Amino acid sequence: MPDMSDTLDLDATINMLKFVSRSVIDQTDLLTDADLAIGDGDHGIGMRRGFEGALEAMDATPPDSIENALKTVGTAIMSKTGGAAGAIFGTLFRAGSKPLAGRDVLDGEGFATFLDTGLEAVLKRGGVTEGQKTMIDAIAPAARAARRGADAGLRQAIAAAAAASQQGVEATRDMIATTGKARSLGERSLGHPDPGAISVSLILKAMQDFTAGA
Amino acid sequence: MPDMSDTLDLDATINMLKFVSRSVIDQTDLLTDADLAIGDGDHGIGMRRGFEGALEAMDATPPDSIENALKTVGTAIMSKTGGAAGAIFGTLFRAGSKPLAGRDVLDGEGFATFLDTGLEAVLKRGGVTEGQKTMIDAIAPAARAARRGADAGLRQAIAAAAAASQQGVEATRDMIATTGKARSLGERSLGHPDPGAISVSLILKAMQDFTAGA
Amino acid sequence: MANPKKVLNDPKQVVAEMIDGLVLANDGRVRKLPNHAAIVRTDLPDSKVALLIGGGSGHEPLFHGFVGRNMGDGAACGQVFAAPSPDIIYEAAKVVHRGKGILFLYGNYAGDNMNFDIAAEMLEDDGIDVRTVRVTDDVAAAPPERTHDRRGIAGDIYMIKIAGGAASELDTLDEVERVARKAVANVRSIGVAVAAGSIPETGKLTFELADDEIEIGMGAHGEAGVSRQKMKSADAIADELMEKVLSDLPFRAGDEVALMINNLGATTMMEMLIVNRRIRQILDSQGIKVHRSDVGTWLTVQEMAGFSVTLMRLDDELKRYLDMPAESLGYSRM
Amino acid sequence: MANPKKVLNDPKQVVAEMIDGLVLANDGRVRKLPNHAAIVRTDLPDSKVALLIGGGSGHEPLFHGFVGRNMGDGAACGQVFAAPSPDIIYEAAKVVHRGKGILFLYGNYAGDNMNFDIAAEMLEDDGIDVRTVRVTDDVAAAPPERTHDRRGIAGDIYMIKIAGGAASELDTLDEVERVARKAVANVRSIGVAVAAGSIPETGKLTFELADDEIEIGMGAHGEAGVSRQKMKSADAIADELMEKVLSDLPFRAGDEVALMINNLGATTMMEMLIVNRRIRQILDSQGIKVHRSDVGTWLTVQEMAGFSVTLMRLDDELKRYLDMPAESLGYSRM
Ligand SMILES: Nc1ncnc2c1ncn2[C@@H]1O[C@H](COP(=O)(O)OP(=O)(O)O)[C@@H](O)[C@H]1O
Ligand SMILES: Nc1ncnc2c1ncn2[C@@H]1O[C@H](COP(=O)(O)OP(=O)(O)O)[C@@H](O)[C@H]1O
Ligand SMILES: [Mg+2]
Ligand SMILES: [Mg+2]
Ligand SMILES: [Mg+2]
Ligand SMILES: [Mg+2]
Repeated sequence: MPDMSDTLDLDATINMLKFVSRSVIDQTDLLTDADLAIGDGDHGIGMRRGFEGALEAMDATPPDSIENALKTVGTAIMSKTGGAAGAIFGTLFRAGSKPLAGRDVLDGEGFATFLDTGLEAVLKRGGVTEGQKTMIDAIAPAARAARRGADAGLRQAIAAAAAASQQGVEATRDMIATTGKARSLGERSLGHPDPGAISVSLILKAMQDFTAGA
Repeated sequence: MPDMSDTLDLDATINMLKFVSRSVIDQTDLLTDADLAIGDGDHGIGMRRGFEGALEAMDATPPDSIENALKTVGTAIMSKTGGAAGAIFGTLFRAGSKPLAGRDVLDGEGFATFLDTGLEAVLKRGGVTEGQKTMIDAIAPAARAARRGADAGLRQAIAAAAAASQQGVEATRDMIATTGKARSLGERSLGHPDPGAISVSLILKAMQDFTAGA
Repeated sequence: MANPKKVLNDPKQVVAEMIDGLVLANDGRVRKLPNHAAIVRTDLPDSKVALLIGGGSGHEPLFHGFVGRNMGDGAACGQVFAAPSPDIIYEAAKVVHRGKGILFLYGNYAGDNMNFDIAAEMLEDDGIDVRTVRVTDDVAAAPPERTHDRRGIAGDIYMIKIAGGAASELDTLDEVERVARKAVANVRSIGVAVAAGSIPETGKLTFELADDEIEIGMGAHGEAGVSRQKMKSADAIADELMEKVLSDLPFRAGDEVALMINNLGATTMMEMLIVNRRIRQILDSQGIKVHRSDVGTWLTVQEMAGFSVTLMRLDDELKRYLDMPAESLGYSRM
Repeated sequence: MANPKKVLNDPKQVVAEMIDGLVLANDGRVRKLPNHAAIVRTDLPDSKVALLIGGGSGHEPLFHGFVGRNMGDGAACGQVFAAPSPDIIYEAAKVVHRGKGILFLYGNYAGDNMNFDIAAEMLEDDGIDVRTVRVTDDVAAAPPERTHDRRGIAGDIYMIKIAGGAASELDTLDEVERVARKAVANVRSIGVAVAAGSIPETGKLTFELADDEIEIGMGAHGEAGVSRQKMKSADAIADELMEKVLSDLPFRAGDEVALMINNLGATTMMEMLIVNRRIRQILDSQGIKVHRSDVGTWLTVQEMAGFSVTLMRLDDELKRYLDMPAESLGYSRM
């Protein structure tokens, strides 16, 4: 039976999402530089636009459910980030929020479900699979790790997902891009991590820091 | 009565003009740099085009008179140099050649007449007077010096003109341009010599070197 | 290194301010949607197949400069080098729709594809018929058997011109789509980069090239090309670009083509005309006839130096739509 | 410093090769004279007042890119930044002459003035009526009481458009000259340089600007402007340029104007549109109405970065000729 102290209620979820937003915004330059290496150099400012929008949206109309909190973030990213990242991260949060409808707390299982569902939608939207050097290579292992750790509670699930996504980022270094702006680099993309994957790991790391401190 | 060894016949005049042409061509960079300082940086290549054209024209159809030799140079400059320098130096040589019609040798008086007549035409064409920081400030003192030295023979007349033009170049350093591309510099044109004036001095210096060695 | 020197106000507001300036420069022929970064014609006929174009900003005059008579009916504008979001595309589509369906025409990039697809799904939910044609003219981006993986570069302009003409004259979305698909199947381009451009908001050059290097096949956001090499003569560059473009379709003796040389930003028209001279020698020698030429600045990558060459093989139908008069800020012809 | 990176063959042949490429890019609408660097229309009507334009090369598409219907009938091309020689001008004039006299229209520079004047004298010897209108729109070049000392910059384009229209419609050289003189009396421009361009043959930048400096009022060959200052915001630059232009004519509330923002080479359209936004705010606040706008690349100074702003005060007659459709490589409008 779940440890109720290891869950987030609506307020805490919102606070976590604000913390995530600020953490990603803080890493704008890191993301931009990663995208300069193998893309067009706008990933950092795109993610900043999205998460600034998310903060504004959550402040303007405080979400009334966990589902809506996640959806608000997704909608902001979808409309403010633009580019590949806007569609992908927007879809991740929006699609991932749906199965949480009606839930009052975010627990390990809910978190795993959020990632599973978001991943599925993102795979469909982007038409890529693992191994193509995209954020999928961070989110897919994260979703698997979260599912495995779900029973051990939210903190564990998030920590496992964060660690898996970080490994996923490292793994993208050894992949040759076959989609997105890095595709035409071919072997020259080797050695560089995928910017979108880094964003995934930053998001999950921020969630981990938040829940660890919570 | 004129010292007949101190004159140039047709062949020698042509050789002098070829020597002048090569000398100016050799100084392309110096002229370009002078024009970069206060103009648009094309004076050197313009003079090179003109004098390369003069060499070609004299080779293609060897001039049959001293008048035509000077006119050939003027026509080549007029059509190949372009810009202000093409019109000015073209006019100088073309107009200056006219009074030499029918003469078999170039002597001191003929040289002074060439400069006088050329200067007059150039003043009319360009609508400027001395002191406006143009090639006029080299050609006008040169014409006066040549006239004064005319009776002393061609070598003297040319040497005097060359020295005067060189002083003219130096004098342009202290003038503020009121015409041409340097005009809008105003006081900022101070300190820089006028490129067209430098060209005049190079032409006369080459004539001096040629006749000194002749 | 100092940031590239640009005449800007707030680097975060470049797109918003650019759109204001663009609408004003159109002398009333277009307007901006009140709450979205989208441009639409003010003189739209009551009934026509709609043509919606769009993509990331920073490539001006592409795309938003090509809205006008016989060109795009509207354009969805993203941030610099970032596809527009679905809500912008959706709102613009709603406004330009005139009851006969909408053709989406844009360059083939993951970001554009996903955002336009999301918008298309929203519009289909509303019962509006949407077709999508993605421009895939960049031969440097993928081999011929994977044209669907190719980027859209300056072929966009001929595509907008043809689809714009077709959408003015033809009565059904099916027909307009058919013409656009034929055009995209016949257009091929390749670019060469000589110096990098920068994104205003980051102030960073999007790639680095040594003082004596060029990159053949570089994409419109600085994506890697097919080869980085030492600077060489205009003729040698033209030869290499043409070899790649001609062999791809392939273009053959007897073909009639439209030829575009497009400035990526800071290249002089003098250079492009010198390249044009060589390209025409090559086409002549291969028996390929040039029906029309366009040499100018239409798809830029900020201050990138370099240019691209586009060839489109024409038949009578494509000629008809390509040659229609056109009126827009970025491309206008009698 | 390494030479500026350009896509060229022989730097001494740039003008000859550029002209070849330019003629080909015109799709048969112009030709080059066999032995002279001049471009003339192939579709010249049998009888009309002739308009001959021209000047130094290196400013493409100006001048030789503006030959065509309702634009120049011919253009005499000099070398880079050097006025064409009298023989080029004379031969071009002979070919475009259609029995009704010739208007010479060009920028006011010592070199152009002298070379065109020599050609005019030669033509007058042949009994051909020639009138000369020199464009003197650059307010930075001399104070208002010495407009005859001012340089011609982007005002050239509106002047060619108006004189081209007038020379197509009006029957006498007197009338065409009258319209052109009215236009030149009403046009004012000023430029700002952000980075220098270079002459291909010397490979040298024509001036130097520090990384954080701009020069207000710089001329189209890098001639000194009115003030060198630290880079500032687009709005602040626009404010300063407009202050100088508006106060010069002066333009007043109620005036109707044409507004051109011209790219000197490497500036992005995004920057120019952002500047346009501010300029329109200023014009609005002063009650000056914009009849038409042109934002693009017409008079360049090789790869110089920067732009110029041109305003022309219009009456009904000037509007009529300015708004006529036009067809040329460098400027075309429905
Ligand atoms: N088809 C796709 N599916 C999933 N993720 C993708 C896809 N295409 C790109 N991405 C992700 O998007 C990231 C790039 O985002 P961003 O730079 O913001 O967009 P853009 O490529 O439009 O400039 C890539 O690093 C990659 O992780
Ligand atoms: N009106 C004029 N009268 C006489 N000489 C002139 C006049 N205008 C310019 N010049 C001369 O021409 C020189 C510039 O020549 P050049 O650089 O070849 O032409 P441009 O100014 O057309 O680039 C100046 O240095 C000056 O000596
Ligand atoms: Mg990117
Ligand atoms: Mg000069
Ligand atoms: Mg992008
Ligand atoms: Mg010059």
